[in-house]
Amino acid sequence: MTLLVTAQHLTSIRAGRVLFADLSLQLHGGDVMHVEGPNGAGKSTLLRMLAGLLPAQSGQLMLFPEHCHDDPDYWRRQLLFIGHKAAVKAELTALENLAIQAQLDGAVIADPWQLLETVGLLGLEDIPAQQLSAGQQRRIALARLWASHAQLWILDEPFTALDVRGIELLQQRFAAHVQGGGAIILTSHQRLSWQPPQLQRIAIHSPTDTGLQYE
Amino acid sequence: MTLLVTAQHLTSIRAGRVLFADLSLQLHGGDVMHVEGPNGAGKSTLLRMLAGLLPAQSGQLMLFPEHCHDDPDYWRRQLLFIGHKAAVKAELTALENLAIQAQLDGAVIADPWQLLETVGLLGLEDIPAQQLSAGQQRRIALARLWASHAQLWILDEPFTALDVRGIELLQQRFAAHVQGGGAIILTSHQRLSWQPPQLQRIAIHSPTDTGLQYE
Amino acid sequence: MWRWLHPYAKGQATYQLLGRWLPWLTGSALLVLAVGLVWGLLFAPPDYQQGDSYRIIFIHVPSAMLSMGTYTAMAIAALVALVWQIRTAEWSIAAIAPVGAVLTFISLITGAAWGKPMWGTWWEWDARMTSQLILLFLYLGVLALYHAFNDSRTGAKAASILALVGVVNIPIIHFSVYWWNSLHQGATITKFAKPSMPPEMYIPLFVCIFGFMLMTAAFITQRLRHEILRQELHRPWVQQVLLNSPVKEQ
Amino acid sequence: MNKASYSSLVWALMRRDLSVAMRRKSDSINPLLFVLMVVTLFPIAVGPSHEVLGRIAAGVIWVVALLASLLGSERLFRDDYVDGTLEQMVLSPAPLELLALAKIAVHWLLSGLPLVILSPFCALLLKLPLDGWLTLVLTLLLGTPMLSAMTAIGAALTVSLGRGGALLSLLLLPLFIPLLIFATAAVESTLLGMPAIGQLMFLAGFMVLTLTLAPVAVAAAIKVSVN
Amino acid sequence: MNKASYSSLVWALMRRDLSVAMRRKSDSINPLLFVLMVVTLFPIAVGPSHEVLGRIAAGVIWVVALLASLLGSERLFRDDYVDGTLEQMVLSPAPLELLALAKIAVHWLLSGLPLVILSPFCALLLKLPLDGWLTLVLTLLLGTPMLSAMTAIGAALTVSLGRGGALLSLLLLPLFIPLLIFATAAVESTLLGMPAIGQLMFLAGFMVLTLTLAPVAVAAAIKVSVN
Ligand code: HEM
Ligand SMILES: Nc1ncnc2c1ncn2[C@@H]1O[C@H](COP(=O)(O)OP(=O)(O)OP(=O)(O)O)[C@@H](O)[C@H]1O
Ligand SMILES: Nc1ncnc2c1ncn2[C@@H]1O[C@H](COP(=O)(O)OP(=O)(O)OP(=O)(O)O)[C@@H](O)[C@H]1O
Ligand SMILES: [Mg+2]
Ligand SMILES: [Mg+2]
Repeated sequence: MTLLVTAQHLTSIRAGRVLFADLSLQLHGGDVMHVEGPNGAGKSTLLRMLAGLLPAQSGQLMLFPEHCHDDPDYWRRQLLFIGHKAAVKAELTALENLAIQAQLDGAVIADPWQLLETVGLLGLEDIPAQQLSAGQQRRIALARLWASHAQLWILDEPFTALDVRGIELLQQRFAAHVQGGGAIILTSHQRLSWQPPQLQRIAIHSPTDTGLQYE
Repeated sequence: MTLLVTAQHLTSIRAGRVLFADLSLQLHGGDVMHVEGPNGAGKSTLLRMLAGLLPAQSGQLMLFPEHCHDDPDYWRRQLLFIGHKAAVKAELTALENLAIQAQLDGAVIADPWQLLETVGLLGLEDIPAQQLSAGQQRRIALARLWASHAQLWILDEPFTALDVRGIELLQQRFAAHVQGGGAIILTSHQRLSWQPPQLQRIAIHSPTDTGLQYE
Repeated sequence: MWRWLHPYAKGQATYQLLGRWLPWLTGSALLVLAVGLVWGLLFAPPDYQQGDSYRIIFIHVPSAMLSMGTYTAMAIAALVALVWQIRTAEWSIAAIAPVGAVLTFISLITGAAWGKPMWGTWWEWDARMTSQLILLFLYLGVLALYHAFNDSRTGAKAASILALVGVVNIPIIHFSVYWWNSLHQGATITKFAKPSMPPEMYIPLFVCIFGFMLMTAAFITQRLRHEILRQELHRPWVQQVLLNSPVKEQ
Repeated sequence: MNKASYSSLVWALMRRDLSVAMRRKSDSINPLLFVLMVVTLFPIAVGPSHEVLGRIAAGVIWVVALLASLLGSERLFRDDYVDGTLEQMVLSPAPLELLALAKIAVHWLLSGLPLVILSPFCALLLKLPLDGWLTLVLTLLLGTPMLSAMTAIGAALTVSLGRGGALLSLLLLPLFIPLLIFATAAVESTLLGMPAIGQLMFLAGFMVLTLTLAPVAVAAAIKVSVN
Repeated sequence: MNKASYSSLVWALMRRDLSVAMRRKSDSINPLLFVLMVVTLFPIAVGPSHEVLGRIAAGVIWVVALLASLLGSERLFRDDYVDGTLEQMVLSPAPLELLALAKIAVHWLLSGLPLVILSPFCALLLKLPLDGWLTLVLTLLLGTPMLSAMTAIGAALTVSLGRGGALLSLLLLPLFIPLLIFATAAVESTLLGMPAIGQLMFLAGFMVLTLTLAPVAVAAAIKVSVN
């Protein structure tokens, strides 16, 4: 399988605390990486770093090493990141949110109604998102996964606010994605009920103190 | 045990959809009520209604029936509500947030450092909350439970963003509260790992359509 | 905490009651108004100073006075809505505000039109005019707030609070002519002790005022009925009413 | 809870709001900067002629006061609404009116007080004749708390609507206008050599009225907005 | 993605921002209302004397334009930052500069355009002599897009820095001032019966420059802000 991510000796120091140091990882198509650790360990920090939203203090990180030289924008098209913040506009309806998400992702939604049905929002398409329940808002954000053709998904606690049925649905989508050669990096405090064929677990331990809290 | 909540024939209609109709419930000291249902069923709506934040379309609701006549503000002192929104000020530190929460709850924190230690935030007390991780922010909000003397807790998805250890800790606090004669109403998509002595489960089913969506 | 959440208010009864009043109100309003206006505009003697241009008084004064009266009525409805949570009172706010706004607007326009020949200017930032303009803004604000919320009860309550806060403006309008040296003339007809007008003028004026009152009441009644229908749209009786309405049958 | 703890709650809330404003450094100097900006821009825009500037100075400063008050209004309850603190206030055993009063006080400290303090300087920049200074400061001292109180009412009414900006200004500016008229009339009188005591008394009376009624209205509005 | 889909993205983003603004009923009328309000307040505050008003009219309208632009600035990126959309924009395959341009355009449509359209009416209320009207409208037409562009730069930098915020509006001010000077000078010239073509040409040139550079600056600022 193709190599999608390779990182060496990544280090993150935040507010004088070393979150992780010398962290290396590799991810190939078909892999699922479950980043684990207690609250505040640095999982979200790692994911944002991998997505290119945060610089690393030291270490090297390369996404899609096979393409990064001839097409510097390749990773933007092939990466999908969903963080703690859902990027759902409260004033817009589910349908409008889907459309704008797809535009930003450079994806094309063949049949938005079908997509709404898939994520269980059919019948709610013309209500502003702020009037939807927490789980329904989350489903709008996650609908991106069904429209996306990106190879690498980076998902920070995707199961938050979802009901049991929703979690199952999401894992089905994960399975399909992995089967198609994609890769997923995710965090979750819940265990996956689904057994991915190639599962890596990375544990980040509770933060160690450098003794130098104030920079 | 004393009767804490009694509700009869509660009905909620939102945006032309009946979320629940004719819902009746009773809660005594020592009870735990787990409200269950899929996303968008109306769990949060019910909890907000019980907390007095939303009016019901019809039905009767009484909190603390034994005291409501002689002390109309009794319920305010004896009720603690934590919803989807955590009421944590992003600009303030954990310590400041705890202080202001206690002030609003009318509670007194004997030893704030002890409390910080309990919820696992020791060493992070002087960082603005916005720089804490999702789980740590949630812990600040939940610290209210350790400071509170309220009899009735209404908690909407308290386990969100908590790690395994945090969930366990919270359930220990629940157990102590219930033992002391308190009662809890909560929603959660996860099952409780703790077995409360008096557990009621209320299931709200997926919304039914009245056929008249537009008022 | 003891919250009694009564079932839907009796919108249907109110609707039908208002429906019974409406024709009488409208009829008498048209009659009185016609008498007053014809008398005032055609038969009352011309003013020895202003000639015929003074006749605008027969519209200006009633509309100005009623714009304040309807606001007071709206504020009372708002108080009732907030304190007793009566839905009919909430709906009356929405029914009264546009009517009041139109009355205010008429008084502003007629005042401005009268001001041109009298004071040589359409508009001046004089206290009376300014406070009357504020009244218009208040009406618009109440209306905007009422309709700004998705939940109609929330909107009604918010609008009620604003309506109550705005009551302060009413005495300001009335007393502005004394508190500031206003261009606008002081009380002419409201000082009953000694009206500074001949009876041939103020009697038709009173008839006009009375006619405007009836007309305003008729409009408010009609609007209130519409509002009840709008709010109770999902109730079976409204479906009945709509199905039986002559409009639908054509 | 007793009286003492109520007042400590009000203090705590005020301290909280002030320190939130300070942390967000941009906010804390914002009204101050705004005032300075307008007062600097005006002579540039209008031309530096003494007599024109002096005639409009009091008016300009007062319009700035209104706008500064409006500018701070969105911030007043918005954050508390979004992060759920407003809900907690409604459920708190403390009377909501007190919390409303704390909010009004903070708004004044952040937007009214800086203006009052800066006003002599503004008067200088805008070339207001010396005689008018004292009256101007007095009108601002009496008027700005009212502005804060009214702003709080409007902000509480519109907080759940998303940025309440427009509706808010529609609601508030009409309420502000009488204030503006009285205040500028007072300065005008002084400049013409007449006593302004009448207008000032009126302002004072109106202020007492507003400050007693506003917390009640704000509390009612918050309750409405939360659900 | 090709050129066509880029432009469709810009349209989609603009439509999105506009419809967000419309939904939030309050917002869509906001700058419009703000302008009207200030223009109503001014004669009240300053006194209705024709000649004074007429002399300051153009200046007042331009100061209002600056303020309206600043007022809309917080809104510009704040919501997108809070709900995470800004992150997604940075990660999007589409060039960030285009998204920045869409933002600037929306800001102008919501705060500049209404002012341009209303300006004749404002001129009437403020009793600007008739000769000045055309020039005023022209300066606004050329100037407001620049205001939007500059405001967007400031807003993008401020959105996460928070602390740098006030300082930045302080930095923006010097950029606004030349604009203000040229625009009011243009109207002044016209009123004095001289041609204003020089100032207008300068404004036009400056506008082209700003509009080409601003998207780049905004995009860079957003990138800095996100992490
Ligand atoms: C735009 C300009 C004007 C406005 C906004 C205006 C507004 C009002 C208002 C609000 C009232 C009711 C006052 C009350 O009941 O306390 C009123 C009454 C009246 N107006 Fe005007 N007015 C305007 C112009 C004029 C003009 C030009 C005249 C004629 C010289 C005039 C003559 C009167 C008279 C005679 C009354 C009845 C006064 C009384 O007895 O209370 N108005 N106007
Ligand atoms: N402010 C509102 N206005 C109108 N409708 C609303 C509002 N809030 C919620 N609803 C509707 O009520 C329904 C129930 O929402 P609620 O938040 O109670 O669901 P929930 O059971 O808590 O779901 P979740 O598990 O996702 O949190 C949803 O379908 C939603 O569309
Ligand atoms: N913007 C920031 N500035 C400074 N420190 C930060 C910032 N964001 C996070 N931190 C610190 O980094 C640490 C790790 O945060 P992170 O969000 O990565 O944790 P996490 O593993 O995702 O935890 P959780 O399970 O609670 O989501 C925390 O201790 C936090 O204090
Ligand atoms: Mg995290
Ligand atoms: Mg919920």
